Amino acid sequence: MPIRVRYFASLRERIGRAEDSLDAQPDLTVAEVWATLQPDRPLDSNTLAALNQEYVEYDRRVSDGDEVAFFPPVTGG
Amino acid sequence: MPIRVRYFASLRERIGRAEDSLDAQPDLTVAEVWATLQPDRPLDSNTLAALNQEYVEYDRRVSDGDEVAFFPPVTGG
Amino acid sequence: MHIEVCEHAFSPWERLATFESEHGPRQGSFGATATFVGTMRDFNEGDDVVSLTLEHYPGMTERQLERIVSGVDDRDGLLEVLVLHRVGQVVPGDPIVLVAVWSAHRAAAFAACRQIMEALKSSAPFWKKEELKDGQRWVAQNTPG
Amino acid sequence: MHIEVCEHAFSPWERLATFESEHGPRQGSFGATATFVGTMRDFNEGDDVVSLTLEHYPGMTERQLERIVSGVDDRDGLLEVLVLHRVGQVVPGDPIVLVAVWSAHRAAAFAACRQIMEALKSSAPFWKKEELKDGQRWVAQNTPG
Repeated sequence: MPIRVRYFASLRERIGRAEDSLDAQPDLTVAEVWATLQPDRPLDSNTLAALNQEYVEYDRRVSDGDEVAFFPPVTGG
Repeated sequence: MPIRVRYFASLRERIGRAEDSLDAQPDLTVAEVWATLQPDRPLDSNTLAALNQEYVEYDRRVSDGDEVAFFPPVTGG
Repeated sequence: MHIEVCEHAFSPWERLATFESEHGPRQGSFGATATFVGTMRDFNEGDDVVSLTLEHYPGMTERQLERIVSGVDDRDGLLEVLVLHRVGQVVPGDPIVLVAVWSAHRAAAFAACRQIMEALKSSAPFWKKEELKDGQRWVAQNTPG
Repeated sequence: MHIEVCEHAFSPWERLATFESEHGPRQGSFGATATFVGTMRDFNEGDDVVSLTLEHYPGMTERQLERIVSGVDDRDGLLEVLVLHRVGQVVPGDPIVLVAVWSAHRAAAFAACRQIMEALKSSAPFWKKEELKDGQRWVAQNTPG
């Protein structure tokens, strides 16, 4: 099963779509998922990353079937 | 007009009445109001005093027509 | 500012809904409402409590509550304050006190609600007498918040 | 613990009345209820705001809110927690968030309500887009409480 990659809010609008799909590779990290899918956009250090709906650092490893999400600082409440 | 002296809560029950009346004398203090009316009960330092419905120290002077109140620590809320 | 000593049971959520719609700040002006409701428990200091009688000092109570609300540190940050306090006989589950604060921002609302409650507990002239299964006792002192 | 993402406008005081009577802790067990309601203002950063669209991350939102409530420092002191958060299009005066905490004593209720709100603001995956008179903008970052 491929990795499901999701974008939210201003990031979703800038990228122009809500999600991507990516085949897993050995030892792939969250940062590498971004770099593979967004080669022309450096990963802004403000961008938050979640793996399977939990916050993670960019160096976390990603596996087949995982859900990775990237989004800007949250502004609820 | 005499001084109206009021007692509340456990103090009211211990004294056995809700109020007393006292004629003013020159330079009378709150502590002296108590001592005059309750000669057999030393003024417990926990007892709060109010003059005309504002908290005061025991050494505050009391005048004709004033309302003095004595009560235990408050327990509302 | 609206301050009220209630002789009868009140429902805090109904009172809040009514007060906000009738006397609340203009819609869109406030972003934060912090409330506190104090309710009678059926236990205190290890004992079962059957009921409570709340005595107060009419006149001084209202003056002290007004003084407490007026003395809030960040008074400028507040748009409206509601304080209700019950007197008379109260049974477990009955609301005793309601403090509600409306403000543009949350920090002022939280801080003022807390500050008003602490000041009310330490200086508003109310006294509780507890009825236990085997007698009555005056509550000696409020615990610090 | 009850957590809900609301697609439609809600009335916080009505929801509190209903929740407390249907799912609240046993009457007499709680002595303190602290609540916070966040409401849409018609101004932000010096500009008039016409409406707001709240986006969220379905699934992660609920997980994060549960994690926030479970992580409250004095979890033992809490009897019940209710968290409602609005998504979709919101107009000035509409409630956005409700946090309510029931506890035996007031210190735990105040502290938990505040802690949940701050954690929600900093980590629950919601995003606000403001519609101004002359365009739209994403809110960049929440201010600290």
